[in-house]
Amino acid sequence: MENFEPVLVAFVCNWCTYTAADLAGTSRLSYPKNVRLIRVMCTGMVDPQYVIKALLEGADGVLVSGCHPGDCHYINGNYKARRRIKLLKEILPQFGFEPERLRLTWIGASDGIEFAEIMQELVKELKALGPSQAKMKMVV
Amino acid sequence: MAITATIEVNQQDLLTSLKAFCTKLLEQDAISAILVPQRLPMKSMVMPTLVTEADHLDGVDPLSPAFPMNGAKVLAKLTRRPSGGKIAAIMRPCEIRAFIELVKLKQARTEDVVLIGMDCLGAYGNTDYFRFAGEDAEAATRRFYESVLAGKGAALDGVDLTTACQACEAPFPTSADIAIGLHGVDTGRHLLVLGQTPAGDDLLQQMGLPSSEVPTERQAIMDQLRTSREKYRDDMFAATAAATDNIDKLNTYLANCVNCYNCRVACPVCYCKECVFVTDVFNHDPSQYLRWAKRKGAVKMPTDTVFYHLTRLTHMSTACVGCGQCSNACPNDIPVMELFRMVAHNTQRAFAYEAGNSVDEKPPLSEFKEDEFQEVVGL
Amino acid sequence: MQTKIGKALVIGAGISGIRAALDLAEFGYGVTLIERSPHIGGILSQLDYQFPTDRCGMCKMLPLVERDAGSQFCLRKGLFHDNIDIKLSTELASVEGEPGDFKVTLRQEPNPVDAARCIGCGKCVDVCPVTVADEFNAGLTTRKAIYLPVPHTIPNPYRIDTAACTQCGACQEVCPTEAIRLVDEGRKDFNILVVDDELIVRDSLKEWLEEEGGFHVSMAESGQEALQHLKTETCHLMLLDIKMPGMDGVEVLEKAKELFPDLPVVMMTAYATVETAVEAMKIGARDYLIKPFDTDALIPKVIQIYQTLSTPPGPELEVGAIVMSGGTSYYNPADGKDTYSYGSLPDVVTSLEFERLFSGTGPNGGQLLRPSDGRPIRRIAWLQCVGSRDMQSNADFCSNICCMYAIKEANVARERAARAGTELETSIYYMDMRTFGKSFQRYRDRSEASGVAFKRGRVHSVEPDLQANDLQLRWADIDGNVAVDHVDLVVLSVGQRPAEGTQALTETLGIGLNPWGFPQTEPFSLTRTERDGIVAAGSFAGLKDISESVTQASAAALAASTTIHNAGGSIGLKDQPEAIYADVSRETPRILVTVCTCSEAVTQGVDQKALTHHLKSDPAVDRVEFLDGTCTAEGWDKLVALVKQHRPNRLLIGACLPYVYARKLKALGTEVGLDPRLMEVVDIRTPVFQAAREDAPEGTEPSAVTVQRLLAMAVARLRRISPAPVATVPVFQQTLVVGGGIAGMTAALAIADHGFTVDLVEKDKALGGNLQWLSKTIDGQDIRAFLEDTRNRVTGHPQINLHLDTRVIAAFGQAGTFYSTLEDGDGNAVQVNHGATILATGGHEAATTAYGFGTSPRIVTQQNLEAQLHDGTLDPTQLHTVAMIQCVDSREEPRNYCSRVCCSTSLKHAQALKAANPSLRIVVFYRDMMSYGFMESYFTEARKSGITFIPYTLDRRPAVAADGTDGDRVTVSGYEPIIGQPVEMTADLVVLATGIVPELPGELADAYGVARDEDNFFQEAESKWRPVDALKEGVFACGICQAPRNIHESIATAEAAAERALRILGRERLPSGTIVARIHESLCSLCERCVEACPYGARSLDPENERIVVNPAMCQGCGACAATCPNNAAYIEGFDAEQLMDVIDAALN
Amino acid sequence: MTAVATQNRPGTESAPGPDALKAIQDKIKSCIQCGTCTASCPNEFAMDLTPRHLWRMVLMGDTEDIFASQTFTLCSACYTCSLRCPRGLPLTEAMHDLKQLAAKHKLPRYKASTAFYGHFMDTVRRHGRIRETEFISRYFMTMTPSKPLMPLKYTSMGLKLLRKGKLHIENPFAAPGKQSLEAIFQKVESMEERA
Repeated sequence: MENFEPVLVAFVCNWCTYTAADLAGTSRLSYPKNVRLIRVMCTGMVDPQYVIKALLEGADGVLVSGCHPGDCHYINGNYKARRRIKLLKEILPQFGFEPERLRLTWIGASDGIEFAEIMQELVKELKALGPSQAKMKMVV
Repeated sequence: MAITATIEVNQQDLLTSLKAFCTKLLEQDAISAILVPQRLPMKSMVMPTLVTEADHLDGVDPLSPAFPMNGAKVLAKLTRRPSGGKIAAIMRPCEIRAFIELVKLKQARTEDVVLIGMDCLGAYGNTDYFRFAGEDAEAATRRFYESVLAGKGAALDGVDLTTACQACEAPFPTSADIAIGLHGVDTGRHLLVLGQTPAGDDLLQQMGLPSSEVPTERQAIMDQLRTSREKYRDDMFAATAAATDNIDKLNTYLANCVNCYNCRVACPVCYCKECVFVTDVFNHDPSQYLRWAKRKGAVKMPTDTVFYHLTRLTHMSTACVGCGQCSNACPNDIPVMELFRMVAHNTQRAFAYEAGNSVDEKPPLSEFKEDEFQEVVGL
Repeated sequence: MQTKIGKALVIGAGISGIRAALDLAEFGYGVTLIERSPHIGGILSQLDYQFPTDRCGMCKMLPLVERDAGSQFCLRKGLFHDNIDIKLSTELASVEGEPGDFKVTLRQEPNPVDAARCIGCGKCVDVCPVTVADEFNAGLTTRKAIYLPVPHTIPNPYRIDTAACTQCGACQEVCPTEAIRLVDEGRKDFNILVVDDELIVRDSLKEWLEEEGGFHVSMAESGQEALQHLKTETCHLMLLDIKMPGMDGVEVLEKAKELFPDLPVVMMTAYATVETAVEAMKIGARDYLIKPFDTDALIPKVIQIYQTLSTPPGPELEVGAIVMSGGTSYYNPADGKDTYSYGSLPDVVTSLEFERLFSGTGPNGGQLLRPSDGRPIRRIAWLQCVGSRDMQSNADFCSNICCMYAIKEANVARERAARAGTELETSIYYMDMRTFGKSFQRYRDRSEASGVAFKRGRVHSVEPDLQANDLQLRWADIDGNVAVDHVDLVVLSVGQRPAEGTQALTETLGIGLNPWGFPQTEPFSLTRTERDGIVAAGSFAGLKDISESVTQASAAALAASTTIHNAGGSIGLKDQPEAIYADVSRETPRILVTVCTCSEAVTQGVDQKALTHHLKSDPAVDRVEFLDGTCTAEGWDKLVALVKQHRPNRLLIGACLPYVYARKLKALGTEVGLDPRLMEVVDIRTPVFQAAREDAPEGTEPSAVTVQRLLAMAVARLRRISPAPVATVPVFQQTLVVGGGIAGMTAALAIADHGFTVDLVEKDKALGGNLQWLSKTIDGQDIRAFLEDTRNRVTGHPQINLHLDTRVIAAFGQAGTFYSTLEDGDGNAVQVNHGATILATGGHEAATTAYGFGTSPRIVTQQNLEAQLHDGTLDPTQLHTVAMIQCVDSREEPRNYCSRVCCSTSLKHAQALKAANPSLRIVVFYRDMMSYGFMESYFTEARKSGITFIPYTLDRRPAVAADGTDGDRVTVSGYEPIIGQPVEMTADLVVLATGIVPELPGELADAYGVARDEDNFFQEAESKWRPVDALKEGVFACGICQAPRNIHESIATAEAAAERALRILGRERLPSGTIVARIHESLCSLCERCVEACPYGARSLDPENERIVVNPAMCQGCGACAATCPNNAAYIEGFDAEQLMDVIDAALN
Repeated sequence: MTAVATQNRPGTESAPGPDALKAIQDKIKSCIQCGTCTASCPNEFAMDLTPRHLWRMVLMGDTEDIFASQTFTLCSACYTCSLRCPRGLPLTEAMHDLKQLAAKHKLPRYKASTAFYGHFMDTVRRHGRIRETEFISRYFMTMTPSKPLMPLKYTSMGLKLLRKGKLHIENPFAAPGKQSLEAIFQKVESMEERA
């Protein structure tokens, strides 16, 4: 556990959070290596199956992050995403996935610092949770 | 004003009365056909039949404890597009609920159908039913409803209702156009008929059945039944939760699964032409399997089993009506209904949604609001 | 992809410049967009949040059709468009020629950092010794002389602030790519002549200029000597003292100018003779310096002059029209009497500084901390009208934007505080809260309900309370109670001023200014100037908020476009051959991976062999090559050669700044016949910055691992791509305009003037709408003559089919292809096919039953009064008292919006009545006087003419009672809060301002698939960024069916709507983007959930063929449909499930 | 400086009519009642009407209430309101105008104030500078018939000021600046008469 390095898969929207991540990167803010960014056009395109896939395949946590309410480039994709995350947060914990392993955040394009802070916080939390139950299991 | 009427019953011969009711339905100008379960000449099975002529109603048997399929899918096929006529469909409450879900999913239409539901007495599993019915399906039905209506329960000849039915807290056709009531009704003499929508009232008006009142004790009896079912259901949920509350246990629970996808074929609300799990998305490159095996040292084949069930739950749990056909269809006797219903119960509660309640309620994932579910956002 | 020969120049790349440039570019013209600062975005690069969403959303301005011609990422980050050439740090030097055929010369400020070489490593910043205030953070933080102007733009090379740079050379030494070339050889040959009678001045100037500036300096102690020097030696710049014995500076200047008319001269003056210096500038001096000199100011000024002079002008362009969109500047409170101690009290900030204070890229990373001591802020006060509505700062105008931005700032600050879990008190001190725009009033009400305190009173000064360590404000409320409030921070809501350089630019262009220094526009136009082909966009013409700036930028684009079109600019360019790509769909993937090695961060610890081996373990990877400097010309050539040699069917480039490759990939695709959709650039540098740092925290993942994974993920994505041919939809190149009022007529004319057919439908028998009952504008323009002229142009236009007494009875369709059925009064129906739809259905004065309306002929509406004044049935000289009541049934539920025109109409009427009868008593009952913008001066005039204005609140409204025969005696009573007493008067006339209600029938809106807002106005796609568009592309609205507006503003929206429609009409087919929704029909169950999920109305059910269809031009590729579809029958090309699953896999490997 | 108030000047003893306000109204017509004057006034606490209230009455021509108020007499001419007024109105001047009107009409309500200003200026005129002792003695002399105890009220303050050297006993006949100032006073008087 001491040296446990969790893996966080982050689905980030092209317009806001990806921009924030890029800003964090170019501003040389330090955010943990544990984050695997997957750029999508909009959080509204994140199909629940992607989240399940990531968790079953060994991600210790999944983050879906997009534009704040009212800011979505595609008008309301983030609201749709919020319902899907709500659904997943109902289903997954029933099977032992701690609710903290799935997160939804809004991170705006200029919030590079916030992006870095949230990543640090998430990784800290995941470290505290320990490895995900699915990590070493023979399930696909 | 809702119509309350009766169907005369002679000496608790419900089947004859129901046949007469069906005949009368067919006499109505507005009705072109009825969809009603009938005993089949072959075997002892009971299946939905589409009837246009009254002389083909001999096997009418909506009270049979046989429930080989959820009729909602059949009715959806009949109503998907205008058919040129109106169908009166006599179905179980869970079938009606599934049908309403399919309407919302544009797989069916309500315009050409009058939904007639009956207080559901429950059903046996397919194999149990065959054991119970033997060669005489009609007698089996009579034995079954007489016992149940007499308050002696459905456990007969060593078989009992399916778990789904025992856990069903909604055996009343609340979302039908016309409800046929058994509970709290003196079924030796008559059945209760209730118009529950304008369409239902219209039809009843035309049929001119003798009017009546809802027996005062009906509500209490229904409540009592619901309470005991809920208790059973909650115990079932507790047991299922204990059996699946981590991925190891879930793996064990689903260990028999061979990815046959029968559960989704039997499911009335799984409406996809083809499940995503049989499409190219899951037609992995051979190198993929090797990579998976490498990552964890071994990989169970066939793959994507837990993935399939979890993903399917995200697709259908908000629409699940608890009919139990999934378990009926599972070749390896995995208690999938217990699992799916448990999840469905929780997701539907989370969205304050009740599957099959009303066509006017949008499915949870087809709408959204600006200011909701703040609790899932942020750290 | 420029499709037409016409070209335009847009000056200023703020939002209005961007809007205008994009509109022109999308129509097919070539646009040069120049910007004096080193970044695009203007003021909005510093503002993160806009109401009403309290977020950004600027990206919604990007093209929706043919979106791949433009960039597809955060607009605050940058902008690319195939038809737009953006030139930063560039100004207009000169212009010649005629409308349609201008020859312009630009001047580009040199940057010693070579953008092509700079890799943004930032080493230069570490060594730069010069620290100056950072303008990006409004001076709240500091930066170095070498710096990134904006932290988040793309491309983002470092710049050197040449004015601040001491030329020490440290950056040049440390730069790993030799991108910096500081030494400016030219300076030592630049001869400066210093003319001053005082030796010490001459000597010290010589020393500074030579040592710090690197110039060559000569000296003269008198005018004669100076002139002599000029005759004998070459001199590039003369610094000339004004007060000298003998010949004074002005005389020397005159003589020198006779000899050398082009010689730049800078006057040196003591404070006492500043006026003389200003005079000297009129006779040719370039600038002046005030003694005693501040070297920090002097050297940069001279360097700037040197740079301007030494930079060869260029490039030269030929353009058909010029759009001025230079934005505005903001009032500097320190410039005036500064009673708020701005500049001396650090916790008194301007609104712009406050925006930076709570910005994520601001000084505190978004935390609300006091500038003085970093303590958390708990109480904030906004003071309105700082530098607005203030004669003392020469501002007899309202700046329009401050009320709303103050409320927004309060809201955002509250949200920030809530997130940090702290309490925040927010108070706005105001005189009138001018919530006159669409949705503003409800926004204000919501904010008030959520805890923003609105305090009606003007704070006279800010004083520090040393005891409490905070600031105190003394103010008097409307009832006369004086209070002292204590706050941690005071935000001054500063007003607008003309943009820096407005005078010089307008002089160059030959455009006049209004009394406040903003460009003067033509009557009834907010964009056209006295010179055809030179137009003003956005706030450059004064006092606009974002929504208006964007609208008027489109309107300006239209005016420019008309000029270009009239000069033949719409002639099509010779068709460029369409790129032909090989069909690789049946081939197994053969990916060429190139890895850029120019960054140490990437190469550090990377074993090229191991990386190659790992990547090639995926059978899809054919080759892995390592390239130095992929972004440089040499590097790119090598890459092209590799592609040609190995002929991969997919290309993966590992480099940095993926954004900048879009154009190169397109060109490469055309050259080698490989679809650019089969190429991908992945940023392998930004993610490893940290690993490359010497102070990288322990446990940081080694670069090699990161790079390998990033490439593998990209391979996974690329492997499965199989692009289908780009879909297009056909366009009926004509349009339908519904409504023949001024907006409809304007839009119809605008489009018809571009040669496209317009069907103009009007339900009445005559054109004109509300203009038919209006006579004159508040500024005296003759509305009737204007209407007559417009009508004549419409009826005489060969491209306009006029349908009077006609309605649209049915319609359906989408961008490019609409089908409408029109029916006239006789029941004859015709079908019109059109590519775009413009709704200009107007509105009318609201009916009322309030204030006794209908009980007395003496109680009238504004429209009644206008008519009576016009037809002479009302004789003002027979009146003694007139009462006007504003906001009748308005600005409260259910009609909780401001109708925008009523206050100025009352001012207009009051003025007219008073002019006819100076002894007339006029009392105006108002809530907040909405005399926004330059209208404020009419409010001032009305006050001066003796009209009484009495404010009322909703809980204490005036009352009107009519009695006597036929209600002939009308009594108006109210409450005057200042004197604290009821007032009562017998009024000869009571005028009710009832406001505007829209006329946009729900069936019409439904037919075209557009929504109406809660007040039944047209619901625009986005109030700020797409103000005249429906969410569904292809439908636009203008005039008062969109929102209440005056004539000028309605015309501007009509021009904007026309310009937006032209983008569609200008092409035969509309192409889709590359990331676009598609359908596996064999899997589709027709549940239509995707249709519901699509925010753009791009999906629909084709009932005949029983299938779902996607209009690819309307689809924006958001993927909401795909995520909704349970079995991936709906999917997004470029982001389909197979790809994403593989990417997830690769991410976890 | 618009005028010099002198109690010895001719005047009427009736309240000014609405027309008398015309000149003042013209000065402050464009007032928007923002209240900056009120908030910025250091003497506002002592006023019965706030400055904004007063200006509103001036604009409404409400002479009765204006000249029932002490507000303008309490203006100490600090000019803060004039400096702060967003309309740039000459409010201090307008206050002065009201004082003038009150003096000109010899309104009994303003006797103390008029006397105070009058004696102040007379002292200045006589000596070329203010002489506190003489000025205040004359003021008391004017006031004692109606308020006999008034000087007593100020005795302790007077003693304190004397002790601190703020008040001096001076030769009432020495008048070093008389000649030069007298010319100014005369000039102003003639100008005012013309006006």
